[in-house]
Amino acid sequence: GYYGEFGGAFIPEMLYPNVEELRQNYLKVMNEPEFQKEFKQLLKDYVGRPSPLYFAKRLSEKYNTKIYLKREDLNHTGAHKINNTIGQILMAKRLGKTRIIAETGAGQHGVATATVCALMGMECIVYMGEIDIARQAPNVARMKMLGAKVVPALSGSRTLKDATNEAIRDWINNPVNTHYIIGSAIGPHPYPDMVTRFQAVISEEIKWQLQEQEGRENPDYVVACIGGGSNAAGTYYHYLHNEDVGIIAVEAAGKGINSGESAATSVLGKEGIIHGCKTLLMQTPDGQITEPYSISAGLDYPGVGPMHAHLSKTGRAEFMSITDDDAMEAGLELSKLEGIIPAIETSHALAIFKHKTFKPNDVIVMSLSGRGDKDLQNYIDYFNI
Amino acid sequence: GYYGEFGGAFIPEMLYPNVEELRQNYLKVMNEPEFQKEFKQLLKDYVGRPSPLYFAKRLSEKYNTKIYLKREDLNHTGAHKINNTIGQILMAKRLGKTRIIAETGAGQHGVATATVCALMGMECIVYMGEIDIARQAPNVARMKMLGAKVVPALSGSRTLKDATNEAIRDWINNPVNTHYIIGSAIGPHPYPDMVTRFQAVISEEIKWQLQEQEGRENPDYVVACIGGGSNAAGTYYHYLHNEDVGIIAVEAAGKGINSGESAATSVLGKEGIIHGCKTLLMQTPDGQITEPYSISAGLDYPGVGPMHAHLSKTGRAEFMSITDDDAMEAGLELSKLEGIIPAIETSHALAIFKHKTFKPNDVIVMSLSGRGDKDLQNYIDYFNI
Amino acid sequence: MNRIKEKLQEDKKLLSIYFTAGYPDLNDTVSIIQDLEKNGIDMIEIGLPFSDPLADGPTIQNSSTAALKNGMTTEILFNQLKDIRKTVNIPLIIMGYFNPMLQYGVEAFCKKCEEIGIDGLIIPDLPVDVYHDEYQAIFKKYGLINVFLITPQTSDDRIRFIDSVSNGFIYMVSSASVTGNTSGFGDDQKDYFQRIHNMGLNNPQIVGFGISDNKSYTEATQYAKGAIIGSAFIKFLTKNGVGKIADFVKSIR
Amino acid sequence: MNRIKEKLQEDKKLLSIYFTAGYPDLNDTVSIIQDLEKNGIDMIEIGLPFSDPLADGPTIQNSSTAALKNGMTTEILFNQLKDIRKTVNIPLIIMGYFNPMLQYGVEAFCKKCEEIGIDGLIIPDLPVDVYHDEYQAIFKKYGLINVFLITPQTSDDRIRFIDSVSNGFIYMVSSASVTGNTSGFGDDQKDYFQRIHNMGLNNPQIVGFGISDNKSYTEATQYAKGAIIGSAFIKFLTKNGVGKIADFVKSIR
Repeated sequence: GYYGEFGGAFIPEMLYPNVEELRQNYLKVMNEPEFQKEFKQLLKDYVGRPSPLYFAKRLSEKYNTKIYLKREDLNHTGAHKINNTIGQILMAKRLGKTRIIAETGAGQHGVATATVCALMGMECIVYMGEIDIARQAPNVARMKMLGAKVVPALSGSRTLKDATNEAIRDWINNPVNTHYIIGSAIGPHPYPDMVTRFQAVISEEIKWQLQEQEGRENPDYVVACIGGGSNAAGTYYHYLHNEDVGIIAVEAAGKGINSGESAATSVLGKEGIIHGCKTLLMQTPDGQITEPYSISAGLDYPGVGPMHAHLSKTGRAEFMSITDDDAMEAGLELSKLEGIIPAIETSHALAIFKHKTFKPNDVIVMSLSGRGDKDLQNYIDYFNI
Repeated sequence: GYYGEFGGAFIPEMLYPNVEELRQNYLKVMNEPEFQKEFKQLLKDYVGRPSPLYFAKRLSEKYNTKIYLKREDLNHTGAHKINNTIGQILMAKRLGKTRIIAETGAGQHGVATATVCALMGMECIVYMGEIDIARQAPNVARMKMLGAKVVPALSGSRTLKDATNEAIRDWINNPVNTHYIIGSAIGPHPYPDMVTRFQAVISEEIKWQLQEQEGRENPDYVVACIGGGSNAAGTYYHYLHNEDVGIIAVEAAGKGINSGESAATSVLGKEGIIHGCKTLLMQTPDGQITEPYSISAGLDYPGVGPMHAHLSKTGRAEFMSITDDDAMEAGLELSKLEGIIPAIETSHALAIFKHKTFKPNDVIVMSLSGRGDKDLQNYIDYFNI
Repeated sequence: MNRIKEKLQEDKKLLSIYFTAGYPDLNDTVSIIQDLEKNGIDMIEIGLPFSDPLADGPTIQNSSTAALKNGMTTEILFNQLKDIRKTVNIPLIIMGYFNPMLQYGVEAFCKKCEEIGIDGLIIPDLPVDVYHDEYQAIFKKYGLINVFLITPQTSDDRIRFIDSVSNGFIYMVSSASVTGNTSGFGDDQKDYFQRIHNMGLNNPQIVGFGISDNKSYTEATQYAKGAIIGSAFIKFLTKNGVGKIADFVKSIR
Repeated sequence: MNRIKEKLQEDKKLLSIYFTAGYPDLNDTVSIIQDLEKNGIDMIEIGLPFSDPLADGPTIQNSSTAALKNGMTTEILFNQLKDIRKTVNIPLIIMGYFNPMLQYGVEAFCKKCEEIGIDGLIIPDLPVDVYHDEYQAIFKKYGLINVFLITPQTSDDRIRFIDSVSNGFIYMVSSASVTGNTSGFGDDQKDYFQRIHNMGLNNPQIVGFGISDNKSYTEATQYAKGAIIGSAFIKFLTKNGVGKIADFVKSIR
């Protein structure tokens, strides 16, 4: 349950039976051939996997290196999130659960959860900060169309972290029939590991796709943006123990690392406990968790997954932070060069080319974690389109 | 250039060189191995093809038959439109064109065109009715982000048909360097045939995908919604000459066939000429083209492609018309049963199950032509979500 | 002999005017025709308005939209024109898009034209090939001349084909453009006029598109038999109404 | 001997009250403690407020948010309590989440508690296993009792393990719930109380969650050594301020 010193399950006793049930069963269930078959089948026929590995010719020319984009934006519901929710809904079914809860910030994970609940005919309750509900109305409507109940989190800062608290409270109150689908590689063990394994399909595909296109399984770098870090975890997974492959993690610097409005946890965070795991998190000296800031709703989580905390601490991954401004420019650039409007989360990863020079023969695989449709209003407002 | 009595190229002499150049070259170019390779490669790595053929289990259970959904909604930009724009941009490049024009109604074809123009670094001008620009602001922003210039069509009813007129005028004014990417299986020959061939990848995939899943290439029915009819043309293409496969075409009845607000061309239309081809179209007794109505922006075209006019006239296809109300309900139903929010165009096709009973063993393949994100506001308003 | 052919044999440069029937007012048609003849115009194109006139620019399209709004239909136009030959002698051509004619019935349309005394038709979206294969016999039967367009992009071969199918004049579009789009001519156009002139076609050419004043009229008719003014006349009507047509004609020649 | 252990040996049912330090006002801490003792309360849980109290319902969370807004910190709380043992004799427990303790330093935190005269800690998100493996020695060093929770879902095996690690009392959560969520007990709860009672654990049990009045207090203490009231007391303070604590205690027993 630990990545070095990070991870664990710092949960109230009320959650112990739930988490323990999951811990004891998740690997066993995941390894059942029947489970694998159903998971793979849905990823193929429903999600649309394999997601393409697309050689971005014009972007590569511009930065004089070889950039491949792993097109998670083409998944059903428009991001990597669904890899995990498909996996977890199958897990929940096998554990005999009939009720699903989830937290969501920008609404992407909420939509991905509501989607798989509709698919399986399961009751679905999504907790979402009251403020996020107001600013992400389209995703709220999407969830409702999919039959989910969206419950406003009215406590604290009324955003993602509070929605997570509410979801955990719901789980405490409903310990028997309910499975909690956490949306990122965070939470108490076994969540970070389970989510990472469901997302690992990303790097599993990259390996054979890159072999097909470049004649080699290993890129020089894998790059992903990090909020909680599930797309990053999946992108890195099969390369973690291959030191030939550089790992780059891109955090949101917001208005600047030292501006007081940032979400660069690897720089600003300290070891602590959030939502049941020990990891790096942004907090006051007194240990109160602080509200992060990023223009990207998917990156403004005050912590990172424990795996990423470990990658940061050990130096296995290079962490970069990208400001709102650089991210927005990079998003616009990809739109104009490649005809792909990326999620603003992804735009952070794309902005590294402005700050880091790669060799002409370097092969870089970047997770294009989601599409930008959800962020269109942000882009419109920012660029005054 | 004709499908029975329909089709042809009823164009002003000013367009003759353009259309003739295309007519003489399109098949030759399409058959070049180099072209096929590039087309197929982009469909795979950029668009994300093959799009899944998804067995909709819960929907099938509900209607006691076997329904497969061809997931064009998972394509890059969210609909089948891009199959055609990818093909045409490659065609334009090979014909030495440097400037692309297109018309768009709801903006989907405009986005798909702007996308491939960005991909190829080509100048892109999209004509869009002034009224559509106002009501489809997100797609306008999308096009602009992709680097396209969106020009309002100020004439006539200021919607799709006028945008098409404007695009044709632009082409008349720019006969040498410009290619006009028509977005549906309409326009003067060779457009209907060329667009159909680019979209034919849909039924090409259905054949082997159905073989894989059902052990047979041929479904009992192929079903698609029809505005101009490009997704339908592609869905039917490889089954047109196979009488074992029933063809169902679903038009928008709007507020009812006889309400005066409808787009059911096969019922309300008469043979006539629109945008350069002879086909069925909605017109006054005097031959003035009338403005159709549908809740779906993609189905309110006053004509159908000439191939569909022929399929209707000969009885090869069964034409059904679906009202706004039935379509909206069917869209909501798919969302709740399968976790897929369809484009309202597609919802029309989905609504046939309410009106037509299939046998339990019938295999029905339906084109899920696009995703519903673009229509979310419509769904919200309609269902008061 | 057809009035168009007669007119073309006169030893002078011709000035032809296009206007949209039913514009500015539904019943202006006859008086505009009479005024134009009175002021020395050689030939008139009567525009049958269409909802989707894709070869026309905004000026003519707007006049068409207004005419349709005024209630103009094929039937009404024919009614307005039924006695036109009692007062007007110059050649009259109906210019319109193909769909309204198709709905009226091509033969019925042609027959009606003959009865009224219409001399020819210009149908921008009826290609010469389709005309040649399907409709030529009908036009001949009713003594109607069909007029085809050529543009700077039309190949010599095709021009010769069009010339062979034509039996009146060829409508020489001055530039790659919709109507009303350009004004005056550059070297390109002059080279093009010269080139066509040098081809020695059987049918004389009349230049259209881009003629709006004395200067452009003079340039256009340097190599051609005449010129057609459309958008500029519609603009004049919009601004000045139907009462001052004499002023417009005087400004041209 | 630790005050908690002494208190548990008294032959009576215990009433313990939880309140959030720094609420309603930053400096209410000491006077609330003194008042509670004066009114016969047996034991007090002093809540160290946390930004993300995920085992708590809205009442306690809101009081925590307010306390933090009032400026409450670990340091300030320790300062407020530094002379508490000059006036207060009943057992005092600090109840808080693990992260603030971790940031203060677990050993430093425990040491400070000992200096002040705190008798125990309740840390809902520090699982018994982690405590047992990593922190038990430190707690023992500073004479602190750590209190663990059990719930109706806790297995017998795990209860026995918790009993073995505990050295004061066991916090018996009345139902699967966050704080403040239910009121009164049904048959399920009574069966559960009975079941635990019958296990004959080494440590006495004190019931928490769902106790808000005399009736639920009486029911809870039928099988257990005592009961803890939290949310109901916070609600009382919110409504009546700090001046009427006597009324609240009277309403319970």
